[in-house]
Amino acid sequence: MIGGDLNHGIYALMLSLVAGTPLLLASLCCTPMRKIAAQALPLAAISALLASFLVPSYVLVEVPWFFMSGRMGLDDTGRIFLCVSAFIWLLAALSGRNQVDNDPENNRFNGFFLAAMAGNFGLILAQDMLGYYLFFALMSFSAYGLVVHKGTEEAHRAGRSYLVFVMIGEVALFLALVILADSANGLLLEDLIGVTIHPFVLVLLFIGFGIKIGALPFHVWMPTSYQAVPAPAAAALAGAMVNAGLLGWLRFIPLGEVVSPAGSLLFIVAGGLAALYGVIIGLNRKRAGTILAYSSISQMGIMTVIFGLGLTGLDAGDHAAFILILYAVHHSLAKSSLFLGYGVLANRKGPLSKWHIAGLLLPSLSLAGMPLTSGAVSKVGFKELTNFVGEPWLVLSGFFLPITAVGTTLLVLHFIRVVRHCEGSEKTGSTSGPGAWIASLLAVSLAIWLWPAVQIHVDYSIAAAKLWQSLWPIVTGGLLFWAWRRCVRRREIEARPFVRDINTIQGHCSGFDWWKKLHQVIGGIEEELKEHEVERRNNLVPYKSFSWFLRQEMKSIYSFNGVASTVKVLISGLSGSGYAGIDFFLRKTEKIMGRWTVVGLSYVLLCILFFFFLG
Amino acid sequence: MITNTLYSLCGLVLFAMGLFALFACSHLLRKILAVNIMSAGVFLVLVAAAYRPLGAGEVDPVPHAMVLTGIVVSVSVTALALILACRVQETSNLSISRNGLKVNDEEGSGG
Amino acid sequence: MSFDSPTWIVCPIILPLIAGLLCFLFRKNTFFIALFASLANLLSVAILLWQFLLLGPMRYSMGGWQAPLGISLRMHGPTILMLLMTAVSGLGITLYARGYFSFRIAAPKRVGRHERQERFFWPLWLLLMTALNALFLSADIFNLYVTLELVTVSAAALAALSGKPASQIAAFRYLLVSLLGSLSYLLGVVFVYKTYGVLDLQMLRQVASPGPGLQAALALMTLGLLLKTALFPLHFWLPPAHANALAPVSAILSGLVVKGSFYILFVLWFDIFASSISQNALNLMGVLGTGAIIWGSVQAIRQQRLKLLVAYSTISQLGYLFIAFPLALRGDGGQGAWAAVAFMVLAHAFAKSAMFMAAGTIFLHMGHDRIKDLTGVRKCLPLTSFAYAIAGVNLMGLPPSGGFIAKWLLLSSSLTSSQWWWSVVIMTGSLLASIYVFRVVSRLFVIPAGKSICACRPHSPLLEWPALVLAMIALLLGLIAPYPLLILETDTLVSCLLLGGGL
Amino acid sequence: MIWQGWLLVFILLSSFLPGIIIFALPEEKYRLRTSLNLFGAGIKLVFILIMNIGIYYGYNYEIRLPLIQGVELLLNADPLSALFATLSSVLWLLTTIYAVGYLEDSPNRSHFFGYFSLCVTVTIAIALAGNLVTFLLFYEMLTLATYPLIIHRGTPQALRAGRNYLIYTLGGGAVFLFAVVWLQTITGPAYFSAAGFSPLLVETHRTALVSIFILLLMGVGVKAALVPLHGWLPQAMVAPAPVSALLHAVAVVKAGAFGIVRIVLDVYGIDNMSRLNLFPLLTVASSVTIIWGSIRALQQDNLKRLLAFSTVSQVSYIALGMSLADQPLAVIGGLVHLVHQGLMKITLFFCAGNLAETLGIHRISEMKGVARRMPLTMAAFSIGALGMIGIPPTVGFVSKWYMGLGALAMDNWWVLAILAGSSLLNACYFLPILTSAWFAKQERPWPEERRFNRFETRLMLLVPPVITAIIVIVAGAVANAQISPLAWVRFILREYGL
Repeated sequence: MIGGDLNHGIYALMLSLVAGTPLLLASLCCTPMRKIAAQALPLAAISALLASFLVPSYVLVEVPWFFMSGRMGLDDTGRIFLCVSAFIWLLAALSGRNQVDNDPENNRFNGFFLAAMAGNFGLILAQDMLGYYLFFALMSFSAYGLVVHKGTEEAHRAGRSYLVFVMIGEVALFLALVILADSANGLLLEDLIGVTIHPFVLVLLFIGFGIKIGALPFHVWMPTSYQAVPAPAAAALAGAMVNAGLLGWLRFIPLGEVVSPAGSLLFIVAGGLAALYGVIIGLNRKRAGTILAYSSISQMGIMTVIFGLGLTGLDAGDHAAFILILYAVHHSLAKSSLFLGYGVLANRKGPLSKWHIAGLLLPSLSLAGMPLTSGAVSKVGFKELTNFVGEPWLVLSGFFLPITAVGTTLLVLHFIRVVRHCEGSEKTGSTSGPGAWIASLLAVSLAIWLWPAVQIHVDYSIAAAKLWQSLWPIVTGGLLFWAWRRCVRRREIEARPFVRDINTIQGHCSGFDWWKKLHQVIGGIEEELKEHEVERRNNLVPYKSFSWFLRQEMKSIYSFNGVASTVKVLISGLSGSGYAGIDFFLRKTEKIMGRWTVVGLSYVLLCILFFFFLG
Repeated sequence: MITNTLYSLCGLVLFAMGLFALFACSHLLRKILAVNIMSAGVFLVLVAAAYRPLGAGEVDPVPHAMVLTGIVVSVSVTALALILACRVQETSNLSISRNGLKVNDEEGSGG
Repeated sequence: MSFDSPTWIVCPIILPLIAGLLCFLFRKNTFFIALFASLANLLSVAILLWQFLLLGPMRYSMGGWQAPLGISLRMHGPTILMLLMTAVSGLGITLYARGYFSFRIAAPKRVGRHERQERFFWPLWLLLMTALNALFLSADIFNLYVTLELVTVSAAALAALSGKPASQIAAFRYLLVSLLGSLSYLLGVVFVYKTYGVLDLQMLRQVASPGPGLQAALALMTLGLLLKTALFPLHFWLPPAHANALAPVSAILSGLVVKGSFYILFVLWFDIFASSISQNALNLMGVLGTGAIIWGSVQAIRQQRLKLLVAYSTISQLGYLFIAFPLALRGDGGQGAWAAVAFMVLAHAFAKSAMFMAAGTIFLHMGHDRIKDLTGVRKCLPLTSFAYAIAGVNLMGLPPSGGFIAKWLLLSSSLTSSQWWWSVVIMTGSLLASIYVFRVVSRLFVIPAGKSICACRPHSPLLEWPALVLAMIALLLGLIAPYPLLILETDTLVSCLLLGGGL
Repeated sequence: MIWQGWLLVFILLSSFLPGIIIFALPEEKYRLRTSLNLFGAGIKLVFILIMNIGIYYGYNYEIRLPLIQGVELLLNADPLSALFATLSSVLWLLTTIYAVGYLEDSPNRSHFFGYFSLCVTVTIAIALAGNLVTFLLFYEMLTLATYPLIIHRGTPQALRAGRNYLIYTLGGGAVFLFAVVWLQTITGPAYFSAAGFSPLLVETHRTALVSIFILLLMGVGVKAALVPLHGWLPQAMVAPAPVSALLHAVAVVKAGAFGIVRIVLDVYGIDNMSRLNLFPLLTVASSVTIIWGSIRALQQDNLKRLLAFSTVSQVSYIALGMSLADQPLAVIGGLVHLVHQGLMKITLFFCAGNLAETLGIHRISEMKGVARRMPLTMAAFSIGALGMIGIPPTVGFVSKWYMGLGALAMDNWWVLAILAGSSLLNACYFLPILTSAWFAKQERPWPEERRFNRFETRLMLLVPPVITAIIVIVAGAVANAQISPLAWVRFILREYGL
């Protein structure tokens, strides 16, 4: 027994250390011992990685006193997410330690980096709603520090739009949580099982977590932020933190427990649109971070679709949950690898070598669904899911998936081309060592082979027919890309900071006239949003015209102030210029009342009055 | 009985006249006199009140005592009023007989 | 003379009278005579209070002569309260006057004049005290007339004491108005005597019955007393008289003298002729009171001189006393109004005396009383400023002052008797009061950066402490509210259960 | 027992007597004054802790002084009083430390600290008031005690602010008095221990009781800064920072909110409130205030003014919680916000004072990059601001959470919308400050910089906000523990049988 207790204690300690280590290190950043924290940056993620392998599922840490009672534990879903996240954070930390070493602000960077890490780990472990919310908030707000880290005008703008959306997400989540807690009669995640979820809550959750994963109307922050953050942080942002949104959906809308046709429609439509939209806009962007962000939007769109499919039925839900996790792992590894690679290559001197190109191509094609990569496995899983769900969503596997695959291929090729051209243009400090990148490449290529649970899908995906199914969109995409590049006049891609894409679009996209109009419309909306942001920033007092309007309103509404000012005049002894008339009247009346004749009259009058009144 | 009522009425008329003079005249001395006439009127009414119908016993002594007291009070008050009037005339630059009393509230200073 | 001998009742009259006469005789040490008299007065009132609580109301015929020819004194609850008020305020005023005159005499200019003023002040003040005490103790309406005249004479002389033209004119006017009032009252007395043939208050209460004679008598007496109480619109004489007098005199006039005539009025309306008063007349009183509250406050607000402001505030505060009229004699609200009047009178007496004392001290130090130049007085006169502010709290009727209790009772009776409009008047009055109080207080308490605005001349503590103590008494009157009520209640007249229990 | 009642008197005297002595102290007795102040604050805290323990174990503290029929001074400590009293005394201790540092070389300190002590005495007395009359008494005295503090600087703006303060509060006080008397004529003396008046009266005096409630609400609403009676509050921010802190977090505004709590829970009682259908009225009033205050705060560039409008908005959460009092959860939210808002707002004002005192910063536009110069101050400020927005694990979230649950339980969906909107608006005006302070680059030199040796500012200015900021986080993080504001509020609700 004692041994058992001891073991349990150790596991509990390990569990606590998962989020605790980064938090402790983050607080060290505020003390003179900040150098230690900077050195120990990777250590923070290692404890999480260890825990994800060692701590068994039954270990639960209950802290009833903490923040309306908290519970931490590591279930199967959490374990996968924790493992992947910890790995990505580890790589990001390793590359980040080198990259921001000579940055004067590196201490601040480390602090926010660690806090975001703690948030990310904590939310994976959280087994109660508020714990999830707490760590989610910690992660989201800390990531702001990463977004604005570079301190450029552009970074601040990105940070601002990031913050706006984070706030909207927080509020939506808050509302959703309140309603869920009310209907579930408990705060633990397991209380949610069997609870009917109001469609309104679904919408709120869609907004709250959708913002994190860049679901369609709420993706605006993503491209700017991905472009603005330093590459290591971007890897963490795109690889680990986006998953918090997916995990949130999985936690709060437990697939396999909930069926919601309306919800599935919402998720599938929004996801499908995002998948296409991300590709279309991404092709028109000229900076690597932005392009990757749109790729993320697109990929996350696909995952949203998977989630939506999971909402169509109970069995489908179970199925979809697994596919979703698989897809998420695949995307995280690939995307973080791309960012890490971009971080290595952005500041290189000289042209790219073959190896570099190959290193970029591996995760890129994996994203596109190249056979024998995790991408292919995931896409096959997606197809199985649509087959399982059946009509009306069967159409997705027939048209939607190949189209997105083609699009993704185009997009990643576009990305590689951009990276080739942006020699030494990004000022991200010194170039980081390639070690982390290489590790991530290994993970991309090996992960699915080492993951026992997905072997069925893997086997399935390497059947010959499937291989071709996965391959043709990539070939098509490659051919299209080649054709596009031939059509477009060769020109140096401008890579100066903050290019207003819409202004240069005509020169670049002459080959694709048919979507120029569409793009202009969409780009116009985005510009609009940006303009709005700029305006908001220029006036530190926000919404100036609105404020003017309010002030006018105040003047008319505030009749109480009118009373107050009258009293003020009274207080100043009525001597103000505008009230001389009243003052004069009062003085005169008082004088007249003092005349003997008037006194006599009032005396007699009152005498008579009293005489009669007394009767 | 009639005489008694006559006295009383007479006293009231005196009182009313004094009242009118007090309010209408601005001269200080006149005002003092008006007050005196008023008190005389009151005393007259009071004396009339002492009247007892024939055969109802002696005259009521209480009003007389009151009148005597009243006269004493009246005399002393008149003396004070006169002194004050003189003082007012001495110290103020106002021409009492013409303009009457003028107290300027706004400029009046305390101390 | 044992402690429960009825003879003690003459002490509040005799002692100040003798002291006053002695003050005429001796030129030196008059202050100590006055102080002694004030203390002895307080002591004898205390003994009377003790007797009263032990034995209840009493009557005393002077020299054994019975009414109607003799002079009889009576003592009941309201009397005791008024005597206490006079004695306590009187002691404070005596002490303050000492500080005031010695400060003035210490000034290099016009020493002789100031000395002369002091010499006349003491006997007149003691005579006034005598007259007031006698007034409160009188048991028949003619004696009330005599004491009223005594009050008038001494008060008018006091008002003229400052010697300035303005004050003499004001005093003369005051005297004339008072005479008119007294004569009017006397005529009413005559009517009463003609109608009923009695003068004694107790007997009158028994025989009084409604009729034209009583109507005329009461109308005349009321008008006379209203003139002396300076109820709007007959208040014209009060502000100049009170504002132009010397500070201790202002305190006496505003704090005590107006209460004398009001006391008579109140006794007549609610004790003697209560059964023959119609609601219309009471409402008329209320209307006049409303006028006084509003008009007095507005005039106070527009004054530029401190003492005039305080004087006008007296007019406004006196209005509250008349608001109580329509509320009394109506359902169970009546007793509340009774007590309200008692608290109002007491609190106003203390607070207003304190306020005039404070104003006088400020005038002495600043050399003027222009309100707009009073900024920062707290710096050199902290106690005085506090006294003024605390007295102001009373006038505003903020808790726990006596004014608050009075206003509470008035509000409560107006709401229980469904006459809510009076409560609107009361609230308006308090708000206006807060305006004129804070007009001054906010200046007194702001200490501007830079140089001090008034040179702090050394002065005796007597100049500051009496005002503060009186203001504190007014403030804490609310906390000792059960005791005045106990005194009122012991009387047969107010037999209601005003006490909240516990005592 | 009688000595238990005297404990309440001692609690009041522990700040009253030092206050009176301080008035008499000459200006230069710095040490004596400071130690008197701190001594008083410490003693008071000890007394209140003793009282809290006693209350927890069911002792009854009560002392009464009957004045006239129906008017009785009654001090009575129930758990609700203890909540407010503890908050006030803890924050008073911190504010005193802060004020000593803040006013180190300014004139008229005796004056200031004297009123400061009186103000706290009166606030605690409001907390301990056992009936409506006693509440009214101290409520009015609070006006008088705070007025000199507001005009302390003596500048024309301060005078104007003081004047407006008086106009509003005395007007409100008059209305309140009127309402109290009226209520008393109908229901008899209103004690805070009884759960409202007899339901029979609801039938007979419906209109009168509704009118009285509106009048009472107007009376306390002035101090609680309910729109449209809030006009004085933003102007009153011209007072020195410790005063603003006290005004916003402990004394005046809180007294008004506390009054609303008392009226709803004790004077009327929840049942009568719903019988009279008064809750919607309160809900609307507080919701309008929450949104309006936030919108006005958006427009401000002056930091303290912004904070003042934020107070307008935040204090109405308490009223909002009360307006949903059919649901215990919402009451928890409202009551706990009484404490939480105080903690957060006092932190913010301390920090604003630090900025003004150290760097001369009064405007938000001057705050760019200030966190580099004053990291601790801005860290505390950030915690306070995040708390206001309602980010977990700060205390602000706890209140909002319970309020939201309560609103839901009453099916008041639109209240949820108000909560969400207010959070967003709070974020709109607080987050730009935080980002510009932490991440923007300093553009101009600070308006009036003063250097201090070791720390970013005076130590006595630095410690209080840091402590309160830590409490803001810790009290939120351990909300569910045995000893926390939330736990005490649950205890209060048990006492009310909810």
